[in-house]
Amino acid sequence: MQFDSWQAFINMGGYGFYVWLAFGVSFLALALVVVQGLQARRKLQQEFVKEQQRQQRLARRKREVT
Amino acid sequence: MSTLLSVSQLASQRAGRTLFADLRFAVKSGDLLHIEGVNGAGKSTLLRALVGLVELQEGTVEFFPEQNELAENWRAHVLFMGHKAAVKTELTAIENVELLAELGGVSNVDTWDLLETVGLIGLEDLPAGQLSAGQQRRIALTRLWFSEAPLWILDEPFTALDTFGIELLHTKFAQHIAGGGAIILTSHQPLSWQGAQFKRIRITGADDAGF
Amino acid sequence: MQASNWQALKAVMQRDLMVVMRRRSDVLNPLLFVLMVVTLFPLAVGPGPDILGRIAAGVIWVAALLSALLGSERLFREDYLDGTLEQMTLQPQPLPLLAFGKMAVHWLLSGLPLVILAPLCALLLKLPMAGWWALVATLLVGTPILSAITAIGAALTVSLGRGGALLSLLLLPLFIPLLIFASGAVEAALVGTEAWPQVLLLAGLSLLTLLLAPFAVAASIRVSVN
Amino acid sequence: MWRWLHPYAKPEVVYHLLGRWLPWVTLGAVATLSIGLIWGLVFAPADYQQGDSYRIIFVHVPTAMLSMSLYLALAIAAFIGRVWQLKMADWALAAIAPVGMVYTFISLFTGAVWGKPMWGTWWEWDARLTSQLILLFLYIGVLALYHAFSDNRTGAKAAGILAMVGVINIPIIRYSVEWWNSLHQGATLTVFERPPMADSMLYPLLICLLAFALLAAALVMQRMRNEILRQELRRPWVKAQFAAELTEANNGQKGQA
Repeated sequence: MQFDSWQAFINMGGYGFYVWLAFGVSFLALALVVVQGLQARRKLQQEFVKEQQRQQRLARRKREVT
Repeated sequence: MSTLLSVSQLASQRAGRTLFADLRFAVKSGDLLHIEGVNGAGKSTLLRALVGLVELQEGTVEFFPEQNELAENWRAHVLFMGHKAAVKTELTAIENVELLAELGGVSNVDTWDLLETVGLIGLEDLPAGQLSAGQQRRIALTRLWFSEAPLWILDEPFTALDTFGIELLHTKFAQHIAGGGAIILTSHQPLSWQGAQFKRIRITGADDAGF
Repeated sequence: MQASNWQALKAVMQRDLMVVMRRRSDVLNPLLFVLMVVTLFPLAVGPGPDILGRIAAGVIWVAALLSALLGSERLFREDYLDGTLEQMTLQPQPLPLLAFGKMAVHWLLSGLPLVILAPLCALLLKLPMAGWWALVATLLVGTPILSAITAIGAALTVSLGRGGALLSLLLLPLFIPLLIFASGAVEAALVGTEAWPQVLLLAGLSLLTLLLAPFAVAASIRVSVN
Repeated sequence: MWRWLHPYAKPEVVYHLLGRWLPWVTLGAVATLSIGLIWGLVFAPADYQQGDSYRIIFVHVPTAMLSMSLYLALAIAAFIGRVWQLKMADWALAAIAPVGMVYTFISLFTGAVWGKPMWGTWWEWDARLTSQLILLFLYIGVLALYHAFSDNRTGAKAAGILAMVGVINIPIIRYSVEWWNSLHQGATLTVFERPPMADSMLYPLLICLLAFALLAAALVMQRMRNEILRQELRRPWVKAQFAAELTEANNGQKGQA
């Protein structure tokens, strides 16, 4: 254990701002990638639902015509 | 009678929609194949897929399956004309025809004579950009007169042509077919064709994706 | 009956030359652009010969890159729109060869005039005499790379309606080695050391690019006409 | 080889295979990342020259190394897609590129933040930083080109060609930038050229490298699954998949209510 206290750990020997800025932005960026990936999947699912509804409309129309 | 083109199990999709599936046909010399279908049915896609401009999802296209020496270099023996005329608007009709002939590997073409045949007399040395769409199309169509390719694949060849032009093309088609060639074409106009080997394929563009 | 490779190459080049000769502004505008940029710099940083002479080679090269971008969109655009490009892919001759023909014409009408214009630019920017030959030599061996890489980018984006900004994004990173070696060579000549190594290096890169680029352009054209 | 590869060239099979592996790879990434970072941040000794600021390397070095490897992977995928007409390889391109771009960005950002206390400037035209910046532009170009086409398939092919052109250029760019840097001799940067690292710092660094590699794999796998669904959206198996997921979700909601 290199640090005596929680304060010392945050302070990082005076370089706290730089170290935590670097780590913070890095993991924020990684989190954004993960979230974006999950969102993309949800969007695909919605697209599927929309397509399904479109097909149902088409089928109904066909039934009405015939 | 030799087979010029044999197609099996052709399938294509655009934007996830099935345009055609399990399409199979053969074109023999003397055939005129008319591909029919409503707008967006995939007629152009089919023609472009035949010559490899559109990637095939499934199936095989074989040119000249019985003549190896032609099959190896089929691009030299198939003439494709799409929607776009491939005419340079900056160049004159004469220059366009000369360059087309040179690219087609035909020397000794009487370009003036040819332009007269397609009805562009008096317009030979005007930049093609100053001509009408139909006239530009006629410049492109001169390829049919000097090309020696046995198989023609024509996408909407009658577009923008007047009745005289359509008549002219009909005559040319008849000549080509009588000479043992074959034609595949798309057209919205009903073709009045008396030839024995007139075939039709109808693409429905059915959305049978299974929903 | 089929045109020989040579015949087809000649026809493709002839067509492009004839078309451009009817639209001279396409050749002149990029050159005028270079001249304008070169004129702007002394006005921006001051006319002192020490500053100008130091940045002259860099300014001329950056102007050359930007002018290449300026005209790049039009390299295949007309051919794509009027169907010439798809006919080109259907020629029985190898497509890389025909693509090379188009690149060669592009260089003749954009690269070569730049080489000829360079001494005038050098004069305006007060480039010391020692750097002149190096500038011209780097332009001579470097502009073919410019044409080749531009052709790749243009072929990739030709089917997109407006590819201009995207094209710059694709091309500029690839231009960096060219910029570095070319301005480095001129700088070496200015400080009196040997500039030959960099010029030879550029010539090597140029050969490599001319060897590989036609295949990349051909592949891109096939993707674009799809 | 074809006979062996064939079943794996089926999107459906790959989708489920990736789905089976993804939790384990993610678990491995999270575990190694926690171990590596806690070791690096808490237990590794401070550097005698740079104090605690050096701890940035536990993110900086792995992402910098992997950003290059990911571009190489991108180009290899593009090459396979081109030569063997394997559409799955084209899709892999779309999965790898965003991850590689973010890694490149992280390595650049952490490098700049590290540079501020060490060199006194956020940005230095150092050879490594410069070529990393160019790599970022290359990534952005590939992604922008991929998304510029309305037809995904065409986009993937165009981006693949660009990726291959880029990978040929990378060594040239690297060499030219290094040469340029030595020519202009800016600040002499010794921060990166360190004496052999003490084991107490090296081990956590290696663990972090492994962790970021696993993380990249997990992210690529997640994106690859999305890409497969996107490209095959109208195939029956995707529909069945989604339909099953939706009914499951509905049942879950009903169960709660």
